Amino acid sequence: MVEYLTHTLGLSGTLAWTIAAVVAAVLVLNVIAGGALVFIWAERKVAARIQDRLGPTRTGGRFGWLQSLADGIKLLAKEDLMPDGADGLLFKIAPYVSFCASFCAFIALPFAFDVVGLRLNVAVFFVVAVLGLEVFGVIIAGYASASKWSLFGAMREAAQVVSYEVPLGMCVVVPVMLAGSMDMVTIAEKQAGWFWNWYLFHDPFTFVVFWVYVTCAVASVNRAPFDLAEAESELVAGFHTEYSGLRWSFFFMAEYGSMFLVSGMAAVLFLGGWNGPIPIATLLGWSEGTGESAHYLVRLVGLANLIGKATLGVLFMMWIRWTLPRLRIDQVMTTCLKYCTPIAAVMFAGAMLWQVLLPGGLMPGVGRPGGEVREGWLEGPGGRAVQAPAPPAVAEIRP
Amino acid sequence: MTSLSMNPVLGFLIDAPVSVAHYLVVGAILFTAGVACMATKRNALGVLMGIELVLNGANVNFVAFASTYLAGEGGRPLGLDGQVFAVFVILLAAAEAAVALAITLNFYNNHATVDVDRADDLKG
Amino acid sequence: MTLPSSVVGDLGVLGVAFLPLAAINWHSVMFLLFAAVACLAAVAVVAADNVVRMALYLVVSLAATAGLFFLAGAEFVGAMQLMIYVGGTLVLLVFGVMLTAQAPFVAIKSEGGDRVVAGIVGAALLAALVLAGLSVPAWRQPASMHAPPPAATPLGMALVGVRVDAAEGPGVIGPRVGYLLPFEIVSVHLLVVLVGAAYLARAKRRKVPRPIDQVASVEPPASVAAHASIGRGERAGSVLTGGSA
Amino acid sequence: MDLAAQLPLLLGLAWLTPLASFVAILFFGPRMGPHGRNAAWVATAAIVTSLVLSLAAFVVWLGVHPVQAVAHGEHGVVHAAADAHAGDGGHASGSHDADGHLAADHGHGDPHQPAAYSGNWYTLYRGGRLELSIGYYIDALTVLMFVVVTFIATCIHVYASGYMHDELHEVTDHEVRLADGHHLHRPGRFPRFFQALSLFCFSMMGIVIAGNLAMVFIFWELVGICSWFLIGFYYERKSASTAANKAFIVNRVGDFGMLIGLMALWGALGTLSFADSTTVGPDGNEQVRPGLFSQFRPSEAGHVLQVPDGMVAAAAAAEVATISADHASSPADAASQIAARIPDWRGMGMGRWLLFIAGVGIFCGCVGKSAQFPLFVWLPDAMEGPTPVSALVHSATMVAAGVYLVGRFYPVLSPDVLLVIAYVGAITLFIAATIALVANDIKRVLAYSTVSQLGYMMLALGVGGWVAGLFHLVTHAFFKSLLFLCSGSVIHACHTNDMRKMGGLAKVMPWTAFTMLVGCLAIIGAGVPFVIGLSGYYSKDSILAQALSFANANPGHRVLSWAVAGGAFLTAFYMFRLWFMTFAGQPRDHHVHEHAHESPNVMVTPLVVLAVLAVVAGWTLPGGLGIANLLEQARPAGTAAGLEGGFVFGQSLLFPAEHESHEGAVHITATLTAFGTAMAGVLLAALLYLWKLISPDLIASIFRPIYAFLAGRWYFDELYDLVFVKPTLGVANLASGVDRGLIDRLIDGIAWAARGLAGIDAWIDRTLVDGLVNATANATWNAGLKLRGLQTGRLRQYVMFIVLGTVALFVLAAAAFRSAGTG
Repeated sequence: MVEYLTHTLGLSGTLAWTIAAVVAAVLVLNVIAGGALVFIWAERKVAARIQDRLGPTRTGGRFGWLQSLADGIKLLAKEDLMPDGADGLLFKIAPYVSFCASFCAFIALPFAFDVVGLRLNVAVFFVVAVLGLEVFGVIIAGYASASKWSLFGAMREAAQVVSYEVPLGMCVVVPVMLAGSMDMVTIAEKQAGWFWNWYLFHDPFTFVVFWVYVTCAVASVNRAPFDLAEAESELVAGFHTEYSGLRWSFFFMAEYGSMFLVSGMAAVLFLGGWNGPIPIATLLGWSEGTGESAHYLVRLVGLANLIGKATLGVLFMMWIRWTLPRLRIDQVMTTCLKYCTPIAAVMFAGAMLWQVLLPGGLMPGVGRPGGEVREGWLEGPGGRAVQAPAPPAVAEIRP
Repeated sequence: MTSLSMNPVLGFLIDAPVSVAHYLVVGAILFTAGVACMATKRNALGVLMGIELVLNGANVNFVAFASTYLAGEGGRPLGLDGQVFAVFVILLAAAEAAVALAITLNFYNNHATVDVDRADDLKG
Repeated sequence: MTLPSSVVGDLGVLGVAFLPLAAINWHSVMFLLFAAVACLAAVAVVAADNVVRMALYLVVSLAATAGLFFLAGAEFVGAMQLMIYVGGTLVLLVFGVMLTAQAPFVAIKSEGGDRVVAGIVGAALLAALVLAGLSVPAWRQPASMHAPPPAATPLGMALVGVRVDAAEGPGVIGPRVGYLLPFEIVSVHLLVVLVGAAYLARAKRRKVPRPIDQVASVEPPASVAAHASIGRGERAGSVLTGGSA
Repeated sequence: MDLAAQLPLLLGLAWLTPLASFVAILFFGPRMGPHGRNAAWVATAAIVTSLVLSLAAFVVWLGVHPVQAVAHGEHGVVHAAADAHAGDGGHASGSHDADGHLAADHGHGDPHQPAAYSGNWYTLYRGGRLELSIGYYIDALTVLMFVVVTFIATCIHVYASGYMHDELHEVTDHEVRLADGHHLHRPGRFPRFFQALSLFCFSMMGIVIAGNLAMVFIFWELVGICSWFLIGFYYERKSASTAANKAFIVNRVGDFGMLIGLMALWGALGTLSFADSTTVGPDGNEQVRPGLFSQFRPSEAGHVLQVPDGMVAAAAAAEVATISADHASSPADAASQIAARIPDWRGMGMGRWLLFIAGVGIFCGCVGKSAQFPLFVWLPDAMEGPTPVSALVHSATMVAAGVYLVGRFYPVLSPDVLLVIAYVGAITLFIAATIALVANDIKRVLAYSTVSQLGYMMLALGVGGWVAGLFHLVTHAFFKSLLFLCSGSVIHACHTNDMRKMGGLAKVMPWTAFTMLVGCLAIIGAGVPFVIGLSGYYSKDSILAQALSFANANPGHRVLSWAVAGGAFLTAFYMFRLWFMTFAGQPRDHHVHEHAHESPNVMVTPLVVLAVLAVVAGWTLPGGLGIANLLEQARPAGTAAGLEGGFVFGQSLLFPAEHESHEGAVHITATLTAFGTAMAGVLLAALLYLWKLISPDLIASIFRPIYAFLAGRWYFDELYDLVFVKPTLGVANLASGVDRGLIDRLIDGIAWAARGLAGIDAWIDRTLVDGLVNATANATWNAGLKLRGLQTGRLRQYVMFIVLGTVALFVLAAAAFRSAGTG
């Protein structure tokens, strides 16, 4: 992007850097903030459809397009309340902690081949780690609210998230192992071509692992049926009982941001990333050297692909939320420790065996472009590991 | 352009590449803060946090020594060894935290307090 | 190179106004930022009396340290720090805070004398450490800015006993063997810790009532329902399953 | 079916049956009926079983190896034929030397090879050259001895089940007076007697069937311990226990010599097995390990006795060591070199002494066991045991063992050893006979008679009469057991052993008197010259003939033939003195006479049976079936042609072939001499004791010193007492005195000094050491009390201490570096 700005548009280097950074930041912020608005509306409509009703219809036209915006304005206007016994600093800082965690995780999520905030070679690890920080905001909020409902909700959240990080990590490791890299860009590149190259269809084990991942992801972002932290039937509203106004909305933005993030991760790890089910660009003969417009077209198509897949994932979560009843806390723990963890472990071992016995998958080479690319190192001529050549140039938004 | 270059200290800080020593100073501060935490907090959890800080300070040093990026011309970084050390320290810190928490909980169960000054049953 | 004044103004928020942007070493700036956050948060941990705030400051400090690790090229260690230290360790800490968070114990004031003594001794220690750190000329050399090689895969291979970063790094010293054995030892250690911690922390069946129970029986049970008192006398199980049952 | 292959099985079973009886009685004896009455049946059934099995083996043997009449002068032919036959029958055992008859073609030496079966049942130990095994060596002699032993043992068992009935209830032993003046009362030991008897039979058969000298030695010692049990059966009597100990100890003296012989053989030859044995070597091929017989008389050399290679090599140890050292690199070369030199060394006479020592050593054992001079003193004392035991010991088992072993070991004995044996036999024969002349105890007369007869046998073997000696062993077994059982019957009737209180018993005990007369006639060798005679007639004649033949060949040793002739005279005299004093004339002691009665049938029946055998045992049936011919089958290889030489004494000896004594002048002279001397002896006895023409007392008073000397049994016991016992006791007393007076005092003094030192040490310990320790402890305690103040239990304080220490270390290290840098 920087090269494009400097060379094509003739901007100076510093300006190009700055513009690139701003573009990236705005992109991410918009995905979260704007996405949250869209998703909240979508959720209302989805819920309504599932419950056989109409949902919002008045604000902004027939479909109630602007309902979320109106809600946002309402929240902005609301009085910002803080309970008397609350710990002021923590109470105020908690929503930002949550939101920051969610936001930070987007740094490493690639939207297309070179549309990525920061191409980290441990991107998967980074995303999972940062996503785990989100719970901190929830706990602080629960503690600082000086409300026992909040505290209960926070404790549940803590227990649940810490527990579900284990099977989630195991599920995430499977594509990492198949790709031989924790770089999400590499992982997505490996799944280029037809949709049967997606890791979802790599082997039966990965197919099962995908669904375990979905379960754990839903749990780790506190969506129903795992939303014990805010179980309104028992805990009023859980950890955000005492919040109102904009602070409350930050929690919601964080939640929707996390939903999108885990869906995007599912897309990258299992569903081919920005590679569509059909390799249109390849079929059309477009490749890196075809021309700049084609190049950007390919990027745009990839971007649309990924966002579409992530959106589908979010919609899937909504579908689940309005379909399944909430679990009890012991059922949540049982699901994690007695089902998800062992299944993930066995599937991990199975995928490993499959990779060893059938390295090329069931249909080796069919519709798979290029050779194997491994991050970091390659087998040298002497059978010795050597440093791989530098990865292809990416838009460097390094601060 | 009364630039910062007029200010030697700030100018150095912003212009010049950092060195291993920078990290060492940060590590020293973290270490000292951890020690002070251990020395002043009466809450057992505070002591535990002090320990975490101390370990973290050590880790900063490990990573700094390991870094090929930070090593000056002709420097001899530890490379992977330093990073592996840091990883092990983190892992063992997690283990230590688990045990320490268990001990604290036990202490709390038996004494209904987490004040380490009251954990003096073995005093002479 | 001249910059549009608007751009310079945009960057004024960083407090580095009037600096030619090209001359700015962004790496140094980020380092200063993270280092300052880490150190200030660490000092805040010492200064704070409230356990939960201490925990928050600690998280901030550790997260900033993770940032330092990223800057030093140790991405894997940084991610590890975030995941285990900040995530795991501190969640455990918060557990402890919650379980022991009876009002009298949330904030145990440190004694002033202790603080003074600790300050003096800490200053001496800090001086010694800083002097030691600065006393080696090689450590004061500015960074060579060699792009750090990706560390995750070599690190993973090293942990299973294969060193793929063999001898060719410039001036890289150290043994050229992997860490399979330490890795296994640490794994077993973690398992042992898991079992031991579970044993230590498990609720014991005792005939003699615990002091906490005696305390609880002395105080009116209604305090549990008191809105402002935080989780007093509640045990983990009841917190998790919800007190409204 | 190969009947001969069944021989080891038959004889093995016969051998083991008494062992089973022994074990059964040992564990269940007291529970066998009231007072263990049925133990007699168990033991008797066992020995009868053995007898039946032995007879079966005998029949099998006769079937496989028919006894052929031996015409004088045709030995070689007959033996060759028998040998071929033996080869047919012997191959089953795998150990028979099939090349034996081929050796006849070499022309020199005796081609005869006895039919024998040998093998190992069980190997106890095998390591290197050493091998200890339970094996068997079965030839005609073995089979014959089995029949004799089991037959006589059966008779004695039957007899003893009547004789020992006293033991079925509480026994009052009148010969034992307790301190309170009463006689000893003890429970009966009926089962115990039969238990020992069974073990005795088992042991004796073990000697007979043994396939190697080690096994012989084992059972040799078992026989010894059995004799100890049985002679000391009335162990409460001091005389009985002393006699048992005496028998055992005197036997040990002989056994010591035997051990030396065994060591010499084993050390030099590495085997104790009689016959060759075949083993499967490590390479899978069969290896023939030459036994003693084929080492001493190799078939390649025509079974001529020679010093075996092992002994030559052992005697030439110095040369062997030199050769081995010269060829240290290749042991095979050294071995071949040594083998090449052995004939030279043998020619130089090396190893002859070893051969002599081995032979004499083995014979020493026989001297002890068979009561030869100078170790015969135990046998008369062994009369302390119950009479059936005496019968068994004196006839078929213990004393026979020595003679049997000399016979079995015969091929190994060199001419020098044979000469020693002959002279020992002659001396024994003469001394025992003279003592028997004046003995008044009926059993002692018989005992000395036994010793004398054993001397006969030894002499016969010593002068080359292998068949003669063993023939006499067999016949003697019959008539001596008969005589003992008869004497037992008399004692049973009279309750006394003293012949001077008897007389005229023929009227009250006719069966006993008659059978005993048969026995006496048999022992003196009565018969119609050249026509027929009792068993002793044949055996004794052949001994005398061989002795005469030997004396003719070696005029220097004519005294041996005189000893035989004189012995025959003395034998006839004392035997008929015994018979006349016991059964003839008038009763001397009416109390005894009135009490006397004929023994019960269970005792008389064996007497009759034995009497019949005493008569017929020496006969040779038409067709050649006879003991002498049977024994001829077992004649060791190479001994039929006689022996010539003399390795040690320098004087060359000639042992004429035995068959030469059966013909011509020698035979006639021997027969007439024997008849004459016997008749003279009987006549003299009749003069003195039947017709009383001459008063024995008068003769005794005339030859008072001689009489006293004889009655004092040549004062052998006193001599031994003086030479061995007294000095031993003296040395023991001296040692005891030194022990008590010197060593004990010294030790007491040391102990006293040690106590004193210990007292001082205790004071030092309590005052100084303990004081020091306590002071240390107190100091530690006080220091601890002082230091406990530091242990505040405040964690934070500890942290401060640690930090302070760290800073101090930093400062110190900095200072050290600084000074190092500047200095």
